[in-house]
Amino acid sequence: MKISAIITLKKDVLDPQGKVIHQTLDGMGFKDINEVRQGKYFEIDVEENDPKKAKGIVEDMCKKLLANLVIENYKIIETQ
Amino acid sequence: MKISAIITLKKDVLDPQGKVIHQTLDGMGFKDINEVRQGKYFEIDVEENDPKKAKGIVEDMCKKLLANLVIENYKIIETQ
Amino acid sequence: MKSSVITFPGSNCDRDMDVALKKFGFKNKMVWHDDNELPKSDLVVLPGGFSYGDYLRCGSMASKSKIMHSVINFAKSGGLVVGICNGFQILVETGLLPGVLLRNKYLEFICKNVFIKVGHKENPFFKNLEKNIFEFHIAHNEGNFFCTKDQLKEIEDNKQIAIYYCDKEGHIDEQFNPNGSIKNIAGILNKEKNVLGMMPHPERMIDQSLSGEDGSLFFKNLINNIK
Amino acid sequence: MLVNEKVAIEHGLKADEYKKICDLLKRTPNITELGIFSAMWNEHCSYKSSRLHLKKLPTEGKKVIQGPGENAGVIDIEDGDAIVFKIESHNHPSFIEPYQGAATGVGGIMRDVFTMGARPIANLNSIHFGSTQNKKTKNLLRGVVHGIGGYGNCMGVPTIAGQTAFDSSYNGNILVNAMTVGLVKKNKIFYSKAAGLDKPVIYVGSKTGRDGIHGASMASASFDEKIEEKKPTVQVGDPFTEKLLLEACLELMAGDSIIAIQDMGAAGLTSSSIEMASKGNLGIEINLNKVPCRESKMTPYEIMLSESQERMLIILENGKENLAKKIFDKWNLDFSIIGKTTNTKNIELFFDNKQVANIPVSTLVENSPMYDRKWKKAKLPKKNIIKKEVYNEFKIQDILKKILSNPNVCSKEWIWQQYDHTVMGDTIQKPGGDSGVVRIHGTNKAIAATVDSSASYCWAHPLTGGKQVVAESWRNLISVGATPVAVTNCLNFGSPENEDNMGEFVECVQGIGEASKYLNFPIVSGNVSFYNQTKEVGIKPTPTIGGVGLIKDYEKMVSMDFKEIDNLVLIIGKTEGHIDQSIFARVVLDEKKGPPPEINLFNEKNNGESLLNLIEKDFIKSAHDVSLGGIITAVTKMCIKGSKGIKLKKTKNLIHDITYFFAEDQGRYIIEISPKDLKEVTKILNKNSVYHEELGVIIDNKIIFNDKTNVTIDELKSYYTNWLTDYMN
Ligand SMILES: Nc1ncnc2c1ncn2[C@@H]1O[C@H](COP(=O)(O)OP(=O)(O)O)[C@@H](O)[C@H]1O
Ligand SMILES: [Mg+2]
Repeated sequence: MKISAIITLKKDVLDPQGKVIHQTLDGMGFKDINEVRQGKYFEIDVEENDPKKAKGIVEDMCKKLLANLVIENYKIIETQ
Repeated sequence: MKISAIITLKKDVLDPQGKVIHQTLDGMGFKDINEVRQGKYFEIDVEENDPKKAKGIVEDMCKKLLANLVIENYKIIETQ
Repeated sequence: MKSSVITFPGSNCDRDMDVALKKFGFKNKMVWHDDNELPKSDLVVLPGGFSYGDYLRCGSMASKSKIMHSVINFAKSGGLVVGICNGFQILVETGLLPGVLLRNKYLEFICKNVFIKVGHKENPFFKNLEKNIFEFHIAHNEGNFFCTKDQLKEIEDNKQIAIYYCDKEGHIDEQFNPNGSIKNIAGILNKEKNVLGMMPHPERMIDQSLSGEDGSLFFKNLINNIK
Repeated sequence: MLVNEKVAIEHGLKADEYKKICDLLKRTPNITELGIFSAMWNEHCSYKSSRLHLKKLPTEGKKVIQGPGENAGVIDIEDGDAIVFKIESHNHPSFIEPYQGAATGVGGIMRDVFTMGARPIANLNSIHFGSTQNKKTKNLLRGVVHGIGGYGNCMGVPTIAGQTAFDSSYNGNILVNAMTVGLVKKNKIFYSKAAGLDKPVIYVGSKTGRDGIHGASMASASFDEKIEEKKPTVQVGDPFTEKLLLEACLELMAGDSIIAIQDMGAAGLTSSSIEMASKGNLGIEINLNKVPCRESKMTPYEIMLSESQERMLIILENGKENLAKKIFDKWNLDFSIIGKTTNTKNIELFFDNKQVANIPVSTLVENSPMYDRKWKKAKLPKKNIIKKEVYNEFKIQDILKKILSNPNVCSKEWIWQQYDHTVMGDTIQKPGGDSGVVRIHGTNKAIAATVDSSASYCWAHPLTGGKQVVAESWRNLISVGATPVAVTNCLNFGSPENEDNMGEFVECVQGIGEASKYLNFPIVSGNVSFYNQTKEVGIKPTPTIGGVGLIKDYEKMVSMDFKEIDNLVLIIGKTEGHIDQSIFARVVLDEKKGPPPEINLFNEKNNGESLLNLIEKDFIKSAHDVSLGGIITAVTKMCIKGSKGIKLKKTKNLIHDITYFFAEDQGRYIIEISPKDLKEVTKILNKNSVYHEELGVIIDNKIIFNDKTNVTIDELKSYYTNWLTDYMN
């Protein structure tokens, strides 16, 4: 089944990409933005149909590779 | 309020990053993966508290900047 | 003196590093990322490039390769390790060095000469250098060094900041910071001072025709320090 | 799917072309076969409108090892070394998706070069965008530059030079031309000619996906409102895989397993297999089930027409399969034996145990259409007469500032700083000079390379413009002390079905041919890109010339930065005062009419060779050719680069000072010499009948001509260097 992982930067970590996108959007006329933060998104199709187990596998992947826990948080959801 | 946009590559578009991540995970012992696709994730905090309107604004941003509709799709969700 | 340069899939400064090390007297061996064992070495170098295409996070996938177990053991037992550019990113990803390297502030790849100032000389890489300010070359997309306040205090207290971006006269100021890195940091050391990571490429400044020779000073001094 | 004329037309074929296919096959093609014909017969692959004219180009010379017809041209640079180089367009995809379009353009041209066994040692690019006022320009420029850098930087190949131009004629059709220069040993060059029967045909690299199906036909269509629908044909580049492919191919090439090798570029597996078979006068049989596919249920049609990147086709010696597989496994690349060579002279495709195509190779190649399109000859426009009074409105330094900050003249540092130009440790002249220069690793030799185009001149008079571009390339090489060796060309034009556009093409090609013949500067490779037009409007004719030269001892390389105060500055070549089509006329006077400056090939050759002679004798401290913006612009750039100034002498010509300083007469160079050498230098120039004048003397940080023209270099520099950065931020 397909599981998604969303990886975001921790709150106090600088996000240069988000900042530039914020500025660009502002320049394009989107004036009412407080903040833009960029993260990563993964859709992982695993050979496991038990949602709990599948999520467990993906969580493991996040810890071991997909996220750098020094600066990033992860969230696991079922792919919609 | 905070709205999230998930941007994914269209189905038949090559995802070089996903491919290499898949191989690396495999090498690390995650053997039962069918596919890994990488996307982008944005959390946008807009000055708008009506969820429908806020989503509309972010959708507009996706169309105009965040997504490249030639090769990408987007999905708007409320930030969890 | 024996050195080893690791080639990862996508490394592209490995040959340049080999040329530089040999020019200054090292007996260098190229080591493949999929090997298990490091050859006997006095110095291990992780070269620049785009290991695994810089996909996911720069250096993240290279940090999981087979040879890195040996490199980590080598470093933990006091062996000298240098990571240049992508090599720096790999070292950070393995945890041998603190902090992270984020995208450059303006999201653009930068290739140019910069001035750097040596932060501390009490380490095997910079001790005995006569000059404090060098002209080095940078070429990277993600050299924006970042760490938490606590980490910063720790590395400052521990004299782990190896080099800073500065101007010709050695002024360390935000306007001479090419990529947005915290405190203008261009390179850092581990606590024990035997592992160095830096963004600039000394191997691209090793003869007069290459618009600068300050890289030569770095290598000459390094081999003398090891002897 | 049933094939009929309507389906054929949807594939971009003409009704009579479809009829010809049926006649040649003596039956109706099936859909896969039709797809193959449409790919092979479109303009991009068949050169049907251009072939006739390209034949007239001079392609031979003492140094030429391989002229047009292979993946890239090859020239001899002595000591057993050879240089492989080519330029190619990726215009249409870059307009639709600038990052990926440009990136895959760079990836494609590098594959062309390493297919021949050469390791790429330098990249160049020529990029043209719409007016800087156009809404789209900024994003397109940013995307293209990021794409070129993204791919080239990751490959670890330095981008050493390029050219960037803006003109409203590219508003709807940008140009992205990428060039690669590679180094190979003369006895290790690989070609695409198949040979031998029953030899295994090997597929290596990335998997085949549904990317870019019909990319080649898109490149042969003009844009209209339906452009959105063509979007899915954009391919995504994977420079990481290409880097692995490069290393794997070079590793295999070190041995003797390869009979022929060909990258899968436009029209993918179709054109690569057919070209190899055609060159070897053989047949090829392919089992499509063996082709590594990325997506499930791909049809034979899709597999044959996919333009997935980073793939190669190899014909191996029998028995070398395992050795080859081991190398590609090591580099984690796909490897599959997909077929074999046959004596049928047909291309035969099998899928699920059924034959799905069977076409005589000759019908696809030799029998492909060739057109002698109608074309109109261009008249030489009448000269403008500009009244002296007009000039009195202007101050030289004001014009100079305006020109220095013109998008077409200003510094392109914002661009080339994003390209890794120093990786490989041999770049001895980086972007910003007249040519980029890289050393041949471990030797005293160096290769200089430049790309140039002059669309305004070509538009005003294609024949003269064609000659001019070649001459400019020649001058840019000589200015760094390189002996020009050969060129590659990328011919970007509107629709060949439009008589005016076709005329521009024919006459530009003629001009290019005349100049390269006279200058002994043969054309060894190239590419044609037609249909650069939106609705009825084509771009200005834009032939791009990529020139390569050899420096035998790199210590003798020359750069354009002024070196020393009190040194003398001379100009070589005569200034008659040609203002029409100059940047001064177009930007300051807003005058677009008139002929381009004339090209005198005798003077070009004589002036250039004489300068090389002076360089050889170590007289030249710095040199720069005079191009856009005339003498004073050239001199200013030399001042800025060297952080020096110049005191200009009073001109002894009868023409107005403004004309003198801003005219764009051709065949001129500015040189710096030491005062003690003046006599000797003058003697040599006189002996060779080279016209020259003393322009001035190098001073500290100012340009001084008279009371009214007295300005610091720092001020001029700010106009020159800031414009593009400010514009992009
Ligand atoms: N797209 C580009 N990529 C790399 N270098 C570029 C690019 N555009 C311009 N340059 C560099 O900027 C310099 C100025 O270019 P140009 O104005 O065409 O030179 P010239 O003085 O010969 O007329 C050249 O050295 C060229 O290599
Ligand atoms: Mg020039």
